[in-house]
Amino acid sequence: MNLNATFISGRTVNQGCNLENKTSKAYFDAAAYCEMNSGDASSLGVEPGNNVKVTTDHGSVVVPMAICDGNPDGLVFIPMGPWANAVVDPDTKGCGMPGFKGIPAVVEPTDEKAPTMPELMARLK
Amino acid sequence: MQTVTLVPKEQFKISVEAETITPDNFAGKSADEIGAVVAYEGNAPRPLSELFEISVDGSADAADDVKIEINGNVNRVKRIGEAMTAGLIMINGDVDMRCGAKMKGGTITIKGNADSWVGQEMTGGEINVQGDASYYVGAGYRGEACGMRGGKITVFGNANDFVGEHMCGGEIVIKGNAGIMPGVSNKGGKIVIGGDTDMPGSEMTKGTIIVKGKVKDMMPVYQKEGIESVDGEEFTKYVGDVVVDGVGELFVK
Amino acid sequence: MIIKDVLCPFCGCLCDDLAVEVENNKVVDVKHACKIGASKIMGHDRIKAPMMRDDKNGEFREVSYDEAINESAKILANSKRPLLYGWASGVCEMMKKGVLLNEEVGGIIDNTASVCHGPSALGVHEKGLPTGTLGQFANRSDLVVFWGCNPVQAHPRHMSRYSVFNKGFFTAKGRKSRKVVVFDVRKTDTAEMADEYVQVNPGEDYLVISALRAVVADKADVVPDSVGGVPKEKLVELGEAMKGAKYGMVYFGMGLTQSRGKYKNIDNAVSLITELNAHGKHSILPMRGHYNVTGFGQVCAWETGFANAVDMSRGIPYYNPGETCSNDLLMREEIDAAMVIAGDAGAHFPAQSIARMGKVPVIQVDPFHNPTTEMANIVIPTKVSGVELEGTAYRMDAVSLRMRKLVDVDFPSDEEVLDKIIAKIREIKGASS
Amino acid sequence: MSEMRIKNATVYDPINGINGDLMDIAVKDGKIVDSVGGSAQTIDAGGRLVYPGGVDAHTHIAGSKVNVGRIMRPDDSRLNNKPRTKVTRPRTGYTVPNVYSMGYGYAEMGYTTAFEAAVPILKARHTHEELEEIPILDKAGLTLFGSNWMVMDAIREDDLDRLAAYVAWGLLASRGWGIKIVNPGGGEAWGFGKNVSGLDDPVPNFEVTPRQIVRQLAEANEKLNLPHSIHLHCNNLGKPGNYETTLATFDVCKDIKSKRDRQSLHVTHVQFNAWGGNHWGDIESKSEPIADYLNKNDFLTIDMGQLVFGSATTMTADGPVQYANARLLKARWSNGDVELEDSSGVTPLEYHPQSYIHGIMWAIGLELALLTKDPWKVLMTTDHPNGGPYVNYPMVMTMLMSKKRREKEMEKIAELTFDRTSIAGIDRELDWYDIAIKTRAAHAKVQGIIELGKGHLGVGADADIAIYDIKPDETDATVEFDKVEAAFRHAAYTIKGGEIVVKDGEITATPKGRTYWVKATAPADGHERMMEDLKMKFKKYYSVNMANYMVQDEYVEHPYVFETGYQ
Repeated sequence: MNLNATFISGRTVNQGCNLENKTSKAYFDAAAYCEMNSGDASSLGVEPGNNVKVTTDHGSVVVPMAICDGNPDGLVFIPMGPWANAVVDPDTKGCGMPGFKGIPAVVEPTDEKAPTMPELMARLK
Repeated sequence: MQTVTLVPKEQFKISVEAETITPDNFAGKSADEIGAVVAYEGNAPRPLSELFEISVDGSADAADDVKIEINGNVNRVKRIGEAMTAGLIMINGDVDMRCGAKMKGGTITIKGNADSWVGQEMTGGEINVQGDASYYVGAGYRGEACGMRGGKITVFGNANDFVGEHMCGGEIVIKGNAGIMPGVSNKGGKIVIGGDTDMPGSEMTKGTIIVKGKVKDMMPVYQKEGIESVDGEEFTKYVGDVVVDGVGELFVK
Repeated sequence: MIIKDVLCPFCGCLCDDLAVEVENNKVVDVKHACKIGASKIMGHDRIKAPMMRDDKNGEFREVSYDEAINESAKILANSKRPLLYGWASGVCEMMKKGVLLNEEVGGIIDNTASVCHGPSALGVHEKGLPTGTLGQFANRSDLVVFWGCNPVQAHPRHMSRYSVFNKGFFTAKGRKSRKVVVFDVRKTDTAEMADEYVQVNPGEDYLVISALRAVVADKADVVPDSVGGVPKEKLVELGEAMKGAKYGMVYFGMGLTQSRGKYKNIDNAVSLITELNAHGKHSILPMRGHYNVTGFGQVCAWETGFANAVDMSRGIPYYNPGETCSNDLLMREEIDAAMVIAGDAGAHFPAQSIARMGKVPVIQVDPFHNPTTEMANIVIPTKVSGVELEGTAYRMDAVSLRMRKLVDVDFPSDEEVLDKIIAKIREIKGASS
Repeated sequence: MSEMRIKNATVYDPINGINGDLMDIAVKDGKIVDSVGGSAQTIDAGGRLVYPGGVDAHTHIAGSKVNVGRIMRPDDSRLNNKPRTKVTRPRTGYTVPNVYSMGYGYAEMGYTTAFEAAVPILKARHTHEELEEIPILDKAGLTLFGSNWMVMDAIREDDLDRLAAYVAWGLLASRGWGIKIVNPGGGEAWGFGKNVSGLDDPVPNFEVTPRQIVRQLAEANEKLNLPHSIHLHCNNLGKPGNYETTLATFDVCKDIKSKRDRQSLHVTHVQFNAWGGNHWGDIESKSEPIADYLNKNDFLTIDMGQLVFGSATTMTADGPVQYANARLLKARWSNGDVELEDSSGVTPLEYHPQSYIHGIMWAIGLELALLTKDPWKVLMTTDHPNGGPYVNYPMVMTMLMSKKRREKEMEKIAELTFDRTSIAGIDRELDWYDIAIKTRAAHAKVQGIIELGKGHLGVGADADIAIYDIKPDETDATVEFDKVEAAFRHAAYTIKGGEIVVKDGEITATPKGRTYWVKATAPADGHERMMEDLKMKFKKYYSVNMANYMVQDEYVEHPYVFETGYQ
């Protein structure tokens, strides 16, 4: 089954620690995951570390799932970075700022692999 | 009557700034003279003759006798009709940002869509957008107290967010839906939205907003006044924004 | 050797109390810093030499600085609409050169604020910004609100140095001197440490702020039973608590600038603070990200009159976010060249924007390999400011401080690279005119 | 060796008593000399008006407040724009110009020196970054001390030597020129949203009064033998009835003696502090008692703070007055509290001639200048950009010179203004010599920079020279004010340090100017006690470490260090 969610992105300590280390595994671990609460995770039937596919009107991305029980039902979070960027809204709403938060999204379990940073970027060339 | 026809020679990619395309500026000029008028493609000055096929039919002594017809897409040509005082511009296609900014008189008709800031800070005249308009229809420049002060803008399709931001006078009609916060911080004028919108009238001190479709998020700062009829249709009338001691009138179905 | 009073070149806290141990020109230990700051100063693998490639999918080849600089100058000099993006991870001295370069090439200069606190500046245009320096808040604030920001993750020492746990002149009991309230769409780590957590529906902050303004103005009667997911009685309680504060402080982040309404959220929050000043003292401060993103706004404002997103194509500075910010331009596909310097567009722009950057020549000036490198044609490595280079940075509260140099390296500074590019561009343009 | 001769100059150089003499001026290596050789570059002034380069003793041209104004006001930065040229950088802004326009604008009017009038020490680095970027002008900053915790603690503990030592240290830390006091004590009170109501209202939590702050800082100023006196923005600025506070404040310093040939108190932008009445409804001019006081006493000077109708951006360390303004006018409001030191606020506003309040303010500035007999006692300023932008100085100059010009302005001003002011009945018209005093000579004297070669054209002085396209002996300024204003707006030549920087009103060169600052020695034991206090305050209350606080040499690339101190 799928989860209809609201997507947001944002900073984390680990994403910050690896801002100058973005080719590393550590950066992948810090920025390539999708957080949701336990209830949403079990309704999706996924365990931490299982991959999920997050899809919005603007794109989709596969990342591992992680639990954050601070999230209300239906709120999913990916740290700021190339993985989040695959699904954010590029429209600047007349004020220069793309939509990094509050985007309607669908999350589903997947067997697809999460792309590495260079793989993600290669799609854009 | 002088009719000036411009046909873009290509689909511009880098935006062209052409505040020089106005009836005031073209009145009495020959095709060659108009061709020598300069616009900017990015940082590069370009005579209009390099950008457009230009033909002129008839002649005029003043702007009010000039019609400019643009045949083709100018969705990368900004500031067309800026500060025009009279005459007619007919755009048979889409147009880029700030079309009709600071317009004082005359008419601009856009057959296609208008990008953001159509009619920015206009004080008079009329703009008709037959397609959709993007953000900030009839709004102001950053930090200015007033957006539109007079004249009329009609959008036959939909408009994006911030319609009539800081509006101080004039009228905006959106036949379709409008994005969030139409009439935000307005101090006068009238906005009519045929379709749906969200959060209308925040910080409205004076002015009128009529929403004929649905409002999903009402601002929590309006005093409900009861049912009132406007042009034969019944609306719930609200007054506010109370936070700014506003006496703006908001009519919602 | 231990170098004291070192400034941290990571976030807008610009902590200036670090002690860094340097042995044989290598940083071996960083004391007092947070995990992120320590990680930054300890350093990471870096780009060793300038690189170029003709095809973005091709391999890079190492080139000399002169070759990379000359090629960059050629691209920029021949561009009709170049974008110069980044700037926040550099010192003010290089930013001044950036503004000059933008004049030379008639391009657009935009810094990372356009995907961060750019909307805050738009809010300031509407209403101003009642604020102060961090020490003022540390010494006085008895009510601290974090709205749409999460300092535990993004500004790890903020709460201990400036806002929550520290003791000040009028806040001698530290944490106990203050009530801490968090407004957010999810219960963050910061919310866990707060006295009160107020959950707001995503995208409905603006409505909640308006409702609070109504409460503060004694006009709660018009407020409906629930606004933005917050019950009216809670809003009344919070509004009254704010009115009762001696020194109320609101720190806000991307939760306001990036969600629905964007700058209007800031506009509205500033009004709330302004109105609260009729009751007690209240201030508001954006939680700026990069250690010197604030500095770019300052430099760009005094140089051009505008804090960011300045289009110089007509020889006169023009500013209009929505029209002149990086993502506006990229989504319209109207730039024909880009320089990304001291910022990482590749990692922090929407994929569609980056795809459009992929279609034009991209020059990267940065010490580190990152997603922008993947999209670049020319890569010019430089010194790490604040570690290998001294210079000026502005803390999130616009207090400027001088960054220290900790170690010596052979890389050129951003400023030196910019100087050379400008000289070369003048040569090219001089020859053609 | 660069040499220049300006011949046939009609020179007004009040410091050297030259009153319209037709003479030549010789310049060598940036200084005025007796004579130069035949090969010197020669400018024929043709009998035109020649003044020393203008000096502005009180303006807000650099630092955080100005930048707050710029960032808040893109609507202002879109005004007055000029593209870059081969010589100049692009220019933007009217009330808050960018740094380039700031320097070019002054130079175009024949000004060569300006004093930034409010520098919080913690933000002084920023001020100097901007000052360095302002082309052409020599400049200096006045350092804020009036609500500073170190100052108030030393005063409460009655330790004048420690206070003097802190002032010396603060000037060094900020690379400042003198002591600025804004709404003494009010900045601290504003830390909790309060204000002080007058000279004897104690500052909350610090138990010192504004009177004590003014008095003790004035004493410390003389103890350190500083080149400038204390520079004071009085309490209750912007409030009807405030003239009483102003007069009482004058008295506080009446018996302070200076070893230098200057005032012992400078009170700034007095227009904003010479208001009678009890509220906005009955506000009236009280310029007469103020001018009367100035006419009877020689220990103090003031500046006008003249109002100019149109757009202004008010900016001051007087935080509470700015909040009051913003609320009254429903205007944008930026506040800027500075920990342990002061407050500040920035609010844009528009002065309307049809508002009698603004009309009265307009009248008061001119009345102060015209009712005070000695032209040396009242400097011409607009408190840029509080009363209006400095680019309007030429207009203010003509208002001082021509009753007809004033009458022309009065035609557009609200009637009620003239029931509450005396401006309509004032006949006095200043002459070319008076204007030279009011726009350069007196500014240099008040700031103590005559000995640095500023504000005059004596041998050894800086070759800062303004040549205006007007012949004093053929021009009746009382009638031909439009011509005079045009001439003052665009100097025929502005020469800065011997270099032509403006020709025919256009910028021709953009050399970097100097920054003056004062290095003062303090009483040694006072210094010791001060350092102990300071270290404690940095440890406990400042958000920056002491080691990172002081302005480093890198930020003052063109310094001129004036050494003085306790003897």
